Amino acid sequence: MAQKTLIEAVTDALHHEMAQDDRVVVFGEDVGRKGGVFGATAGLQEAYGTERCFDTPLSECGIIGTAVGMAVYGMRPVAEIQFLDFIYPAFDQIVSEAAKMRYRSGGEYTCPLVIRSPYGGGIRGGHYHSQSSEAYFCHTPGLKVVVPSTPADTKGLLIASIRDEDPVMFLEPKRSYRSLKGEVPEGEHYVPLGVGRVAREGTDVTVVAYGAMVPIVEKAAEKAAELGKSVEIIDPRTLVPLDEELILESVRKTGRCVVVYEAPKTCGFGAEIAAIVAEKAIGHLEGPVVRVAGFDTPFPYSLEHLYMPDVRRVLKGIQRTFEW
Amino acid sequence: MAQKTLIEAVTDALHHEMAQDDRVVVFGEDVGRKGGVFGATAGLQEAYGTERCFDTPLSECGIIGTAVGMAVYGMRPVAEIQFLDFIYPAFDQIVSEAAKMRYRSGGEYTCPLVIRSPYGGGIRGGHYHSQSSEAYFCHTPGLKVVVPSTPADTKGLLIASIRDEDPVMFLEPKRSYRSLKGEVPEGEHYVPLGVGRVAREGTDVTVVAYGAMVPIVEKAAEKAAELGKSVEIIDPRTLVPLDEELILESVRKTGRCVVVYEAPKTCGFGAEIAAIVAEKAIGHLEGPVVRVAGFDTPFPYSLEHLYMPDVRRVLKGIQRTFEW
Amino acid sequence: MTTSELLTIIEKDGRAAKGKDPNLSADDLRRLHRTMLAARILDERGLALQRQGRIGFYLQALGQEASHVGSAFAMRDSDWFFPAYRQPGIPILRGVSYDDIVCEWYGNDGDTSKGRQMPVHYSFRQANFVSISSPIGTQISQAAGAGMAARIRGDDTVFMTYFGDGGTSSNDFHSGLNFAGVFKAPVVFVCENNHWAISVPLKGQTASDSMAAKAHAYGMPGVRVDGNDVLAVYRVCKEAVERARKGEGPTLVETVTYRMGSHSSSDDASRYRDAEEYESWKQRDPIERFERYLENKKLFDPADKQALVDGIKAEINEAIKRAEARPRPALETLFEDVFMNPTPQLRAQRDELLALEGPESDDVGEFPL
Amino acid sequence: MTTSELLTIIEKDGRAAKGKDPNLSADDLRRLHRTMLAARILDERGLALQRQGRIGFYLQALGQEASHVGSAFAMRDSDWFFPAYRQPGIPILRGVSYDDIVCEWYGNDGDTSKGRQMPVHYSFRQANFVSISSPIGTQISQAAGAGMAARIRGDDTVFMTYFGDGGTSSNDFHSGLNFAGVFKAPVVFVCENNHWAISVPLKGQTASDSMAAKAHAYGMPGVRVDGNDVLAVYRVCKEAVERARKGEGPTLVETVTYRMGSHSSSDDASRYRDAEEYESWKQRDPIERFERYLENKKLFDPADKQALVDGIKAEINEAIKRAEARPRPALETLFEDVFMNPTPQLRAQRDELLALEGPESDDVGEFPL
Ligand SMILES: Cc1ncc(C[n+]2csc(CCOP(=O)(O)OP(=O)(O)O)c2C)c(N)n1
Ligand SMILES: Cc1ncc(C[n+]2csc(CCOP(=O)(O)OP(=O)(O)O)c2C)c(N)n1
Ligand SMILES: [Mg+2]
Ligand SMILES: [Mg+2]
Repeated sequence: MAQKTLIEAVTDALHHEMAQDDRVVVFGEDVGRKGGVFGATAGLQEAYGTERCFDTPLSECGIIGTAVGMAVYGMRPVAEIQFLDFIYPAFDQIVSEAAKMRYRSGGEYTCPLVIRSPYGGGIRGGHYHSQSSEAYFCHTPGLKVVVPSTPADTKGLLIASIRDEDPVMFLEPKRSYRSLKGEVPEGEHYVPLGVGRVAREGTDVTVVAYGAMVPIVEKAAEKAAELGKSVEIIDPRTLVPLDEELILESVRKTGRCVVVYEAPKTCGFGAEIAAIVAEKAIGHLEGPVVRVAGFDTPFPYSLEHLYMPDVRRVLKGIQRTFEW
Repeated sequence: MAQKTLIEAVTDALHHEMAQDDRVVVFGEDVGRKGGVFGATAGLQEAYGTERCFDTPLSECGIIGTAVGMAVYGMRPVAEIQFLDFIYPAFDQIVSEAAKMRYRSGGEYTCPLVIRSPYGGGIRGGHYHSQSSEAYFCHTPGLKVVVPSTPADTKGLLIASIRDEDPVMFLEPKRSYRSLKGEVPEGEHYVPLGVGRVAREGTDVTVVAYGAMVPIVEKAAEKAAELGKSVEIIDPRTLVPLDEELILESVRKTGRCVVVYEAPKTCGFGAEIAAIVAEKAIGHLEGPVVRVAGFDTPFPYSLEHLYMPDVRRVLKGIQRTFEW
Repeated sequence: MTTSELLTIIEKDGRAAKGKDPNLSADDLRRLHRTMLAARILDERGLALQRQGRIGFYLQALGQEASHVGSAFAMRDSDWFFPAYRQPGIPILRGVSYDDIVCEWYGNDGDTSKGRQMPVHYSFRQANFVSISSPIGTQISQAAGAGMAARIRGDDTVFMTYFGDGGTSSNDFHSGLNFAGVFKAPVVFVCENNHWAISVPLKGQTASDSMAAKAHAYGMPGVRVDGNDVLAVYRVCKEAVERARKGEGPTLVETVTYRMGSHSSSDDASRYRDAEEYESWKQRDPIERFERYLENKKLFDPADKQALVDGIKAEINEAIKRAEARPRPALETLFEDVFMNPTPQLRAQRDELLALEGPESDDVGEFPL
Repeated sequence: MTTSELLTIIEKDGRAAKGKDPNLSADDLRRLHRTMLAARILDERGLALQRQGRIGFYLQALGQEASHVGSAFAMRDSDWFFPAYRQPGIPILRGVSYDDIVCEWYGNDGDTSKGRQMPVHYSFRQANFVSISSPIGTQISQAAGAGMAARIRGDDTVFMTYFGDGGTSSNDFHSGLNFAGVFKAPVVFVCENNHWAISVPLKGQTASDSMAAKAHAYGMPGVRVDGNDVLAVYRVCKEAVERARKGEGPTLVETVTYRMGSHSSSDDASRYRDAEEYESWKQRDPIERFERYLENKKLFDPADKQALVDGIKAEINEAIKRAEARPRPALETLFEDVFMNPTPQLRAQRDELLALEGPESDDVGEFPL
C-alpha cells in the first residue's frame, strides 16, 4: 500500500470513481485548470476533460442548485465548496431541495450527490476559513454527513459517498490535508457509511472524536496513559447515519464519556452524542458527560490556538469525568 | 389587562416600539398593504407610513442583507420572514454577517436587528410551512434566539428583542397565533432575554419545553397528575441566552428530565438541554434524560398529527424517566 | 433578441395576425383547447373542495392557462419540466390521470408523493414533471443543472422551468440563468409574469422595464409574449425549444399574463387590489380568446361548450369520489424515503411510534396561506 | 445610460481627452497620485512580510489602484464604504494611519478588530469604512440597505460598495441591486472587473456582454469605465454619487481593470494564466499613466519619484516596526464582542480557559488561499 496524505486520498477516490462511472462529474470554483485551491482535484480535468471536471461561476447557490438538477436527471455530481464557511449561499438548495427531494416526491425523484468541502480550523484561516458547521447538516433529515479522519478512510468513505443513492455532505478536515499521511489501499476501497471505528482501545474513559480532532485526542490519550488512565477513542466516521451502538457499547464499558469537536459548543454534534448517552447509557455512567469544543464565539484569527480544543483541554475534559 | 391572542401581542409590540423609536422599521414580503399573511403587521403601514412599514421584493437574501445594512447604519430593522421554512436563502446573511458583524469588527460595527418568523407545525402546512429550525440559529454564536409561548411573553420579549443591541431571531409559534389567548399588559411591557420561567411547578419530573410545545406539555402534565406524577414545566423563553440555572435547579430537585421540541430529534435544541443536564446535573439524575421530538424525517403533510409530539408521546416520555 | 415588444398572434376578432399563425393541426388545436379548459375546471373543483373543507388548501392558475399550456405544448414527451405551482395544465397535457392529480390534493394512499406535501405540489415521474417545491425559485437553477447534465451526456432533452414575477427576485433565478448562459444549457426559462406576488405588485418587485430584459444580464435572448394568447406563447417557446435542442443555449421567455384569482385559498386579493384591474384582464381571458380563434377556424361551436365542460367535470368528479374513499398513507410511510434505506435511528423511531397506545392527536388548525 | 462604450480620459501621451478632463485642483491631483502610490507600496510591503513569514496572509490590489482610489475620491467624508478586500487605498485616502492598517495584518492588540480576521479584512469606523468580510458579495445588499435607511431618515449620505467580476455571480449582487433599484437607494455599485476570480476567467463567470449591462435588469444605469484611468473612474463615479445624492437612485459602475498579481499570497497565477495577458496590461499601469498626465500638467517630475516612494516606505516601515513590537490581543478578548454583554455561558467558558494550566497548543499550518 502506498503512503498518501489525506488530500491525496481525496484525489485518488475522485480519480477512481470518475474512471469507473461516467455519470460522475466534478465541479466547483477553481477545481478545473487550477485543480482546486488545495489541489484536491488536481489532474482530473486533464484526465477526464472539461465536460466532466470544470470551473463554475462564483455562486455556491448555483453550484448546488445545478448539482441537484444533475442528480435528479441521473448524474452523480460531486460538487466542491471551496471552504465550508462559504456554503451558506447554497444552504437553501441543500436543506430545502437536496435533503427533501426523495421524501417530498414520495421516492419518485432522488438526489444522489456529494458535496465535498474542507472544514475546520488550525490553518490560520481565521474567521471565515475555519468553521465547522457539521451540526447544521446533521440536524437536516435527508442528508448523510461524513467526516473522515485518516487518509484510508477518506478514500473509502468518499467512494462510498459517491456511490450512495442519497445526498452526502463530505467534510474534509483541512488541517489534516497534508499533516496526516497514512497507508491508502490502491484501487477499489470501500468503507461503508454508518460504521464507526475504535481508533484506540481503552478501558477507563470513552472519547468520541471525528475529523481533525482524532489526532489531537490520540495525543491526549498518550498523555493520559502516562497519567494512568486508559482512553478508548471512538471515531464515528459518519455522523449521519451514526453508529450509535459502537459508542454506547464503549461507554457502557468505560462508564465515562467525553466528546471532542471543534465547532461551537452549543448545539454542536457533541450535544447529540451526550444526549444519546444520557438517554441510553445513563445507568452505566460514573461521571458527567463532558464536551470539549470550540467556544460559543465566532472563529478568531490571532487566538485560534486558544479557541480550538487542544491536548490540554482534552486532558482536562477527561479528568472532569472522574470528578463527580 | 386585555385578553389578546398571541399574534395580537406581536402586533401590539410592533406598534409600541414603532411609536416610541423612529429607528424601528418593519419590512418583508406582504407586510405592508396586506398586513402580513398572518396579519401580524396589520395596521402598521397605515399608522407609520410606507417608509417605515413596507413590502419587499421576493428575496429573503435581500430582506436580511438590507436589514443588516440598515442596522449597521443605525436603524432598528424588524424583518419578517413569511415562514421560517423560507429563511434559508438568507442564511448566509444571518450566520456570516449579522451574527459576526460585532465580533469580526472588534466591536466597531454592530447589528441590532430582529428577524421575526412564524415557525412550527400544527396548521396543516405540510413539508414547507411547518419547520422548526431554531437549532441552526442556536448553534451560531452571535445570534440570540427567542421563542415565546404565551401572548404576554410574546409582547414583552419582542419589545426586549427590538431594544437589544444584537441580532435576535424571534420565532413565533404559529400554531398558537390564534389558538392561544391570554392577558397582555397594555403599553410598556418588557420581559428580559435570558430569563426562563417555571410554567408549572411540580416535584417528580422536569419537562423543558418552549413555544407551541408548552400548551401540549401543560395538557400532558394534567394527565400525569391524574396518574400521580407531579410535573414541573420549565419554559426557557430564550434559547440563547439560556437560563441554564433554572433548568438545572429544577432537575436537581426532581431528578428527572424530559425535553420536548418539535424539530427533528437529531441535533435539535433538546440535545443541548440533555447535554447540559448530563454534564451538570448527572449526580442528581434518577432516570434517563428523554427527548420527545419530531422524527428525523422532513415534515409530512397527511401524517402531521403523528409527526408532532402530542400528549401521548409526552406522557410516554415522562414515563420512561421512571424506568431505568 | 427583442425585449420591449410583446408578441401577440390572436387578434381581438379571433383572427391570427398576418403571417404569424403557427398553423397547428386541428387535432393539436383541439387538444390545446381541451387542456386549458380542463385545467380551469380542475381549478374550480379544487378551490370548491377547499371551501367545503374537503381538502386543506388550493391554488389556482385561473387566467394563466394559455401561458403554461402553450409553452408546454412546445415540448416533446421526452423533455422535462421543472415546474412551479401554477401549471396544472401540464400534467393534464402529459396524460397524467385525474386520479393521480386529485389523490395528491387529498394526500391519501393513492398520492404519488405519499401525502408528503400540500395540495398542488405534484410529482409525476412518468411525465418528466419534477416534484414541485414551495420555496420560490429553487427549480430554476435545478433546470439549468439538468440541462448541463444533458449536454454532458449528449442527450437532446430540453428542459423548461416556470416561475413567477416574484421568482425573478430569487437567488436561484440569478444563479440559474447565469449558469445556463455560461454553459449554454438547453433550457427554456418561462417567467409567468402575472403582475402579482401575493400582495406585492410588479413595480414592487423590480425596477426593470420588463422581465425579459433581465436575459441580457446572462447573455441569452429574452422574449416577451402575450401570455393570454396560447398561440403566441406556443410559437415563442417552440423557437426557444428548438434553439435549445440545437445546442444554441437557453432563452428567457416572459409571458405577460394576470393572476385572475387570489394568490391561494388562504388569500383574499380584494383586500389589496383594485377591481378595475381585474375587470380589464377579464376581457382578455385566454380561453375565450382562443375559442374565438377556433370558431373562426370552424373548430369550435359555442353551443358545444357545455357538453365539453360537463364531460370533463364528470371525469374529475369521478376521480374525486374515488380519492375520497381512500385512506391516509400508512403510518410506516412517515419514515420511508428519507433515504433509500432507513437508518437504524429511523427504524427505532418508527417502532416507537408503532408501539404507542392511546388516541392520536387531532388534526389542528387550517392552512393560512 | 450607455453600457458598451468604455469611458477613457487619459490618453496614451498623458493628455486628457478633449472636453473630458474633470479639472481637479493640483492638490487633489497630487493627493490622488500619492494615495495610489501609497496603496501600491503598502501592498509590496504586505506581500513581502507574508513571504518572510512575518504575517500570515496577504492580498494585493496591484494594478487596481486607479479603480478604487478614483471612485472613492468622488465621495464625501461623511459618505460610507461597504468595501471588498482589494481597496487598500480607501483607508489611506480617508486618513487611517499606517499603524491601524499594519496592526490589522498582525492581528495584534493594536488591531481595531482585535485580531478577529485575517490580514486585509479591515474595519475602520472613523472612516465610515465598514468591516470587510470574506464571503463574496455580502456587502452589496448591505450597502443597498444602508442606502434605504439613509433615505428613510432623510440623510444625504451616499454609499459606495465594491465587488469583483466574480462577485456579480453572488446572491447578494442580485438582491442588492434589485432592492436598490426598487427603493431608489443612494448607492454606487462599483464592480471592479479585473478579469479573474482566482483562476476563473471572465468568460467563465458570465455570458453577459459586460458587467455594466447587468444594470438594466434592475432598472438602473450601468456605466463602463477604463479602470486604469483614475480620472475617468473619478468622473463616472462623481456623476453617480451626485445622482444618488439627489435622490435619483443607484448606478452600477464597471471599472475595467486587471489583477496584476496572483489572487493572494496563497495563489500562483502563473499556473493558470498566460504571461502575454499580463504583459499587455502592464503597459496600461494606472499609476504610470496618471504620472504621464501629471507630468503634462507639470505636477510631477519623475526625478522626484524615488524620494516620494522612500518617504512613504519609511512611514510604513516605522508602522511595521511598532506593530511587531505589540503583543497578541489578551486571552479575554476571545470572548468579547460576541454580544454587547457576554452571556453566562461565555463567561463560564472564559473562566474555564483562564483556569487551564500547561502549555498552549502551537500555531499550526499556513494559510492556503
Ligand atoms: C423563498 C420563499 N419565500 C416566500 C414564499 C411565500 N410565497 C409563496 S408564493 C409567493 C409569491 C410568489 O409570487 P410569484 O413568483 O410572482 O408567483 P405567482 O404566485 O404569482 O405565480 C410567496 C411570497 C415562498 N414560497 N418561498
Ligand atoms: C461565497 C464565497 N465563495 C468563495 C470564496 C473564495 N474566494 C475568495 S476570493 C474569490 C474570487 C473572487 O473573485 P472576484 O469577485 O472577481 O474578486 P477579485 O478577487 O478578482 O478582486 C473566491 C472564489 C469566498 N470568499 N466567498
Ligand atoms: Mg406573480
Ligand atoms: Mg475579479
